[in-house]
Amino acid sequence: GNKDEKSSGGGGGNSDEIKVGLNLELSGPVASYGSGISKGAKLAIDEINKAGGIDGKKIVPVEIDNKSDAAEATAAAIKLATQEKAVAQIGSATSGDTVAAVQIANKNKMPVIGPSATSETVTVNEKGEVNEYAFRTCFIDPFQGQVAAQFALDTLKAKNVAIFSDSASDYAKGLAKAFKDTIEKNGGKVVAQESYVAKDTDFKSTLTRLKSKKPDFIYIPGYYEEVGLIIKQARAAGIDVPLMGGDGWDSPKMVELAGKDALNKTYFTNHYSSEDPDEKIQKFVKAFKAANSDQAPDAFNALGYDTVYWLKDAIERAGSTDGEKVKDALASTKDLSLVTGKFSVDDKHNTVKSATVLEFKDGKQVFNSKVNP
Amino acid sequence: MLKVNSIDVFYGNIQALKGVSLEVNEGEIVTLIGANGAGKSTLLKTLSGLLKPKKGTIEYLGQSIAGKPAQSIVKAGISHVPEGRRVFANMTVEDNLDLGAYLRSDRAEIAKDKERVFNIFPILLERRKQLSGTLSGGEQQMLAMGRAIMAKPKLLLLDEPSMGLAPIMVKTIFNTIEEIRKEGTTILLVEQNAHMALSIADRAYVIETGKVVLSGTAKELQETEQVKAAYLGGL
Amino acid sequence: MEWLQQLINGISLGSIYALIALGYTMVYGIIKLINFAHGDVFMIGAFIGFFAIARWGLGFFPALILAMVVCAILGVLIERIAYKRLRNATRIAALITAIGVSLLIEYTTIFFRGAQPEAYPDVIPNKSFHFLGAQISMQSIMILSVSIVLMIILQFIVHKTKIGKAMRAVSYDEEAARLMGINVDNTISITFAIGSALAGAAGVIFGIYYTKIDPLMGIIPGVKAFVAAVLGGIGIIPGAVAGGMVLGVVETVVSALGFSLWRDAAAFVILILILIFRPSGIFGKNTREKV
Amino acid sequence: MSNLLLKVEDVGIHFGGLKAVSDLNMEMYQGELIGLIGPNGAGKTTSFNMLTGVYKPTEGVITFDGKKMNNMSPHQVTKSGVSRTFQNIRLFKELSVLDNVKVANHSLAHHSVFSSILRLPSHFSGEAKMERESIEFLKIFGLDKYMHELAKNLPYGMQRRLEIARALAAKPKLLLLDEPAAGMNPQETHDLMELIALIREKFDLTILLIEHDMGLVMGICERIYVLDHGQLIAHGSPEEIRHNPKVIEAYLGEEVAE
Amino acid sequence: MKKSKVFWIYVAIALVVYAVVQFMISSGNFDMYYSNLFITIAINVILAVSLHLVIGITGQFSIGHAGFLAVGAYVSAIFTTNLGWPFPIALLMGAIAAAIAGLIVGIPTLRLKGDYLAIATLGFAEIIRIIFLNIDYVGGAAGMQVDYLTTWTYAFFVALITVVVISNFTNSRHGRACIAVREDEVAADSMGINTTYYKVLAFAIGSFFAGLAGGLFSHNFFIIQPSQFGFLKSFDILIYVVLGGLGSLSGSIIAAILLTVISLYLQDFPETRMIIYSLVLIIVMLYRPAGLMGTKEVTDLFKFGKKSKGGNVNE
Ligand SMILES: Nc1ncnc2c1ncn2[C@@H]1O[C@H](COP(=O)(O)OP(=O)(O)OP(=O)(O)O)[C@@H](O)[C@H]1O
Ligand SMILES: Nc1ncnc2c1ncn2[C@@H]1O[C@H](COP(=O)(O)OP(=O)(O)OP(=O)(O)O)[C@@H](O)[C@H]1O
Ligand SMILES: [Mg+2]
Ligand SMILES: [Mg+2]
Repeated sequence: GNKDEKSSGGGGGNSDEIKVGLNLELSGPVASYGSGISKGAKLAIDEINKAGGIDGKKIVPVEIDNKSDAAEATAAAIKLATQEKAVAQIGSATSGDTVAAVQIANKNKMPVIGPSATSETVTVNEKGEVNEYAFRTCFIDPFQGQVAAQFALDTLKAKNVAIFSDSASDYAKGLAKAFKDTIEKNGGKVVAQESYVAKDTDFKSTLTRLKSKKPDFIYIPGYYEEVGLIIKQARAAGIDVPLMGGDGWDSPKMVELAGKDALNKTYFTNHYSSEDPDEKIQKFVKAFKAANSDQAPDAFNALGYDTVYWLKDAIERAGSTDGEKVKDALASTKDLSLVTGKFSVDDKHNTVKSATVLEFKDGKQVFNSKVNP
Repeated sequence: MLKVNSIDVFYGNIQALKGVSLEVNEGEIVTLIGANGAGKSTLLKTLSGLLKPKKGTIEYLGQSIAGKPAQSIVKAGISHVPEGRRVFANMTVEDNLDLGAYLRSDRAEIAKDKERVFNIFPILLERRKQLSGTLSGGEQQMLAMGRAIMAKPKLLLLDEPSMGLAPIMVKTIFNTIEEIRKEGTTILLVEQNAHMALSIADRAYVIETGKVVLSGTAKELQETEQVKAAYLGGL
Repeated sequence: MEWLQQLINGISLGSIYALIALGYTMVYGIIKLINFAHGDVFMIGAFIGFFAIARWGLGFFPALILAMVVCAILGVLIERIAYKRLRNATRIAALITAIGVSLLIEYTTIFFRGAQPEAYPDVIPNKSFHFLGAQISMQSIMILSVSIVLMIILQFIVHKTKIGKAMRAVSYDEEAARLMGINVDNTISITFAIGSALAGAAGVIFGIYYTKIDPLMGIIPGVKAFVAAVLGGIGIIPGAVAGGMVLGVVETVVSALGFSLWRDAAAFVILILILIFRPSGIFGKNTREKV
Repeated sequence: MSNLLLKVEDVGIHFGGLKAVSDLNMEMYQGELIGLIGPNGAGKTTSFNMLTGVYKPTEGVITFDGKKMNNMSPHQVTKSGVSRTFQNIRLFKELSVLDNVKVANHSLAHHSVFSSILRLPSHFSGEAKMERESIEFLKIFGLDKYMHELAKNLPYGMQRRLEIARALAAKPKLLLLDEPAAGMNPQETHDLMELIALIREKFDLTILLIEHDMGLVMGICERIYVLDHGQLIAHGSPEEIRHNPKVIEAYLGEEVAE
Repeated sequence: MKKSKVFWIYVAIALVVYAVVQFMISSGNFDMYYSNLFITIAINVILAVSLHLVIGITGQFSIGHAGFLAVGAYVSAIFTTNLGWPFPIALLMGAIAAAIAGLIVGIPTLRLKGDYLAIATLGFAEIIRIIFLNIDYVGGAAGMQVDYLTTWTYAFFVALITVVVISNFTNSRHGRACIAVREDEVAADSMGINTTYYKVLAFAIGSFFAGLAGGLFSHNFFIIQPSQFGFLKSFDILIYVVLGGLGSLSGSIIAAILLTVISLYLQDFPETRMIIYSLVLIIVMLYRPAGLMGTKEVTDLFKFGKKSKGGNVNE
């Protein structure tokens, strides 16, 4: 034990445990994302603790439900920083709820890692300054959009593309924007751009409208909960062009929602593939299934899991649970290889990692190609 | 037929009836008179099962009915025409009458009774498809009584059937009450219009602030000074 | 052609709203309670149907019946435990309790199975055929017919049967109803049973039609169905179907014009406009209070 | 005769298909006490509702004190000097007896929302005046001892009285009473008659009264209008009305008339 | 006269509470966690009291209060964050905007009754939310980052002003007119009260203060998003008012404080917090259907003899 460590901001009262805050959406409209992260993170924490913890100290998760509400997320971050004295906060799932915690993090020197907060505004404020204590595990929105656009133009030879994105999510909006810019820069044409709102279930009218514009490719950034239904309804409405999306598509539920047949000729960019034979990935998939009544992990589970391991890596490299040192370690991460890929952190605290393009074939995710940033 | 033995009835903490006893014999018209808030309606509500007495007994045809639910009391043959008519305004006249016969299943008999009601109140036949809420006050009162007759009661409880009615209607209503009695129904009548009530009743009770203060034949009471002053004055 | 297709889209969306709104309006018509938990009973129905089909291998109809029965029981339990005591309390107290019950059902479900969605298996093959260049799926025809048939049955029950008359009597004057020999508690329970069974059926049909179900799925359709019921004139059975259709078509038209982000706003704008010109909804009788 | 206060010309209203009142013509002069009778559903209360702006007549003209009232809302009518009671008592049940009267006194006070929020002197003087005047009214009706009681807790007869007191607190020129004696026994009815006479003197009122109690109507009204099926079937002094065959047939019945 | 004295005693007690909390904060005894708790309580009290005026006093069943909260939150945030105006003025602008929104919503809808009014107000609140969702200037769905300017002092004094204004309004002829509208609209109209005017006025005042609460809210949480102002937020506010006791000002204050604290405490039980919360709600309503306080005020509890109720004060 490092008894000399006068934890300024971290460490907790008990020196042989490490308190990690989980500020997540466990109830409210995006509860399924928050609970997805929670499951992945807790699996990782269990594994680490079973393997002896970090430098012999056990990780103690302190989980707070922010009800999918930014105000509650702020309050939760305050509680983690001031009452619980957590070493770091994991969460939240959405960029908005993560942003809500960022200023608290800076003030209290408590690193915040948003596992799935893809918006650029999480780590960089309006004035363009880096939020020192803010990080994310996922890659940022523009990257995925670019990859998808290149794939559409080069591999699928698409010319007239359409975009159908989730307007209630800045994640989807970010992807859509990057996609559109890249398409237009490279001579493609966006013939239609439409939006839906998360939690919708009926997309037929907009799909009918999209169909009448005769695109030869449709980009659908969003989360699988809606995208699954969109794909199903699109195919039923007679839209048979290739469809593509981002990591929000990754879930075993996708196949159940959309149906095997509808998914043929659909592609998405992802952090990793759960079908990837890679040993690390398969080990994770197996462990996750064992812990969650045989459910296969989705992207949220994987990101939650990785976030904990990343934090562990940073604490170990920092050799301390001091907030400032952990932050520096996080910021200097280089070529760390985890389930969702190998990544480094750049000077804007963006996580630079490769993206994988996957294709659905008869309900199976099949590796198509890998794109480096 | 009906024997009420010193019942106490409360609304929350407020005691509305204090040891009230009375009797109604088969074939009689018994009237209950008393000022506003004396507890007349409360008594009728207790008899028909809308309220439960805290103390005392109610015996009807030899059986105790105190505290039984309203539907079993209706089934036993007591029908209550509540104060203020309370017809189902958004339903037709005929639906209202059908509801009166809710617990019965003898279709043929029901049809006959409906005929009878239409005989007593021809206006209802004319209006059978009209929503009862659009009837005039007097017509609603007739409907309320008709509805009660449809239950084929042995004992009919009437709560201020003449309230708010035109003089000519009041007459019609009282004539009808006598008619109903002739056809074999016993009647317990609550009235403000003591003059009219006493003129058709056999016996009467005077109730004041929850207690029976006087009783006797209608004739006797009509002669009593106390009644004259308080309930027959004016005219 | 595109517009015909859009109209068909609107009607099939509207039938779903109508289906949920029927149960809403039924309960409201009798006890004047905005039963906010209705959307959650709908959700439970969807899950029962899911488990019946996907886990226990039942067919569509047995699953539907099972969901309806379970929901009917749930509805009666909710009424007996949470609403009965409040029958004579203010309407708003009952509304708050209904909100409480709604939250309780949602989060108890999440507690036991998590918040993640579930995908309905395909039990009814979704063939579709073409009509004047537009595409009509068998499922949407089924939903439309179910809504209309149920509407007719309900209308018949409420207006022509004895129990229906009892329901209306209770709704108008509970005490007078008791004087007719009507068992008020049972009548209200039956109302809840029917309304909740309808919600259960709607849940299963929704699941089959849209595939995805989750513990919070009842919130939005619940509110929309409430809007539909009010649009049509709350408490009026054909009004629920009409309101559902209007809502479905309006939403579809707005999306078809490319304003999908304003879709919900447009639905509420229509609601408010209709209420301003017809303060009791499309079929509601504009009864002025008789003074 | 003194000056014409109320003039009702060819007024009518229908609800959907139902013609509740048609071709109603009435005149009332300052200081009169007039009865309006007729069978149930004849349209008496409906006429009151038109006179007070609760219903808008579908035809005809109502002129009060030289002003046309057809399109006024109830509060405007009240401000121009007509006030009423209701057939089925409509007190503010959860308000105290005193506050019920103060509400009617509302439009006679002038302190603004701002003065009340900021508690300016005008608020205090305004409220004090309202309180004084309201208590005054309660005293006349013998209700001052119930001042702080909730209206719903008053006995029925007192509630009827309070309704009249409340109507008076708006300082009307014309007072409309809808079945004030309903549900009262002869003794109470008698007291009520005296009360009506008293307030009429004291406030220089003109009164229009609906009542089914013929003792009361015949006893105090100077003239009587009779409605049947929405139409005026007779008009005249109590004596004339008592012997009018149409009225006897439609309303009184044989005995009362004899 | 006595009653107004009692009222000022309560104001004095409130000031003492303010001073103590302020001392604890500035001396560092209360960290951010506590100051945030107290600010949140103050905001919720403002919301509860402002809705109390609409529902409890005027009897207008509005379930869209979050819409006005949103207007105040966004407008004030635009003034501070985008235009750089001083916070107090921005707060006022937000409140005025919300009051105007209240007028726009109130004038057409307040002639509706009961449940129809309820759904119309809910609809308007949703429309307001969707408008913000579609305006890119305020960040759309992603939300708008807002400067952290709300302090305990601001929150407390705005809450105090709200309570004083609404209590003064209620205990005057204007408040009485509103209560008369609640009790019987037809009778109130016939007694010379311009019922439309008072309904709209109460609605506008309620919206004004909801707008103030919105300004404090947005500047307390770094970011505002349209999703924070959905109908569930409106229900939260409604619950304060009903749970406290319809028509009871102090009841709505007590309920707002209680539920804020309970809600915060329940954060420690993420899996069961909503279950517990909903059970609390149901049980309180079942056993106290008229709310915790009924129509009584705290001031009534310290009184001897009978006094009038329904928000009435005799100065
Ligand atoms: N629901 C109730 N809650 C509380 N008290 C009540 C209730 N109903 C009646 N009371 C009280 O009980 C007493 C008796 O009332 P009841 O209605 O029986 O009188 P009544 O003789 O029928 O008078 P009326 O001639 O006015 O009809 C009255 O003091 C009344 O105020
Ligand atoms: N708001 C309304 N909607 C429909 N019909 C109405 C309305 N108000 C009154 N009526 C109808 O108008 C007619 C006259 O009713 P009104 O209440 O004026 O009668 P009334 O003469 O006062 O009778 P009563 O002596 O019974 O009080 C009745 O047939 C009544 O049903
Ligand atoms: Mg009575
Ligand atoms: Mg009348």
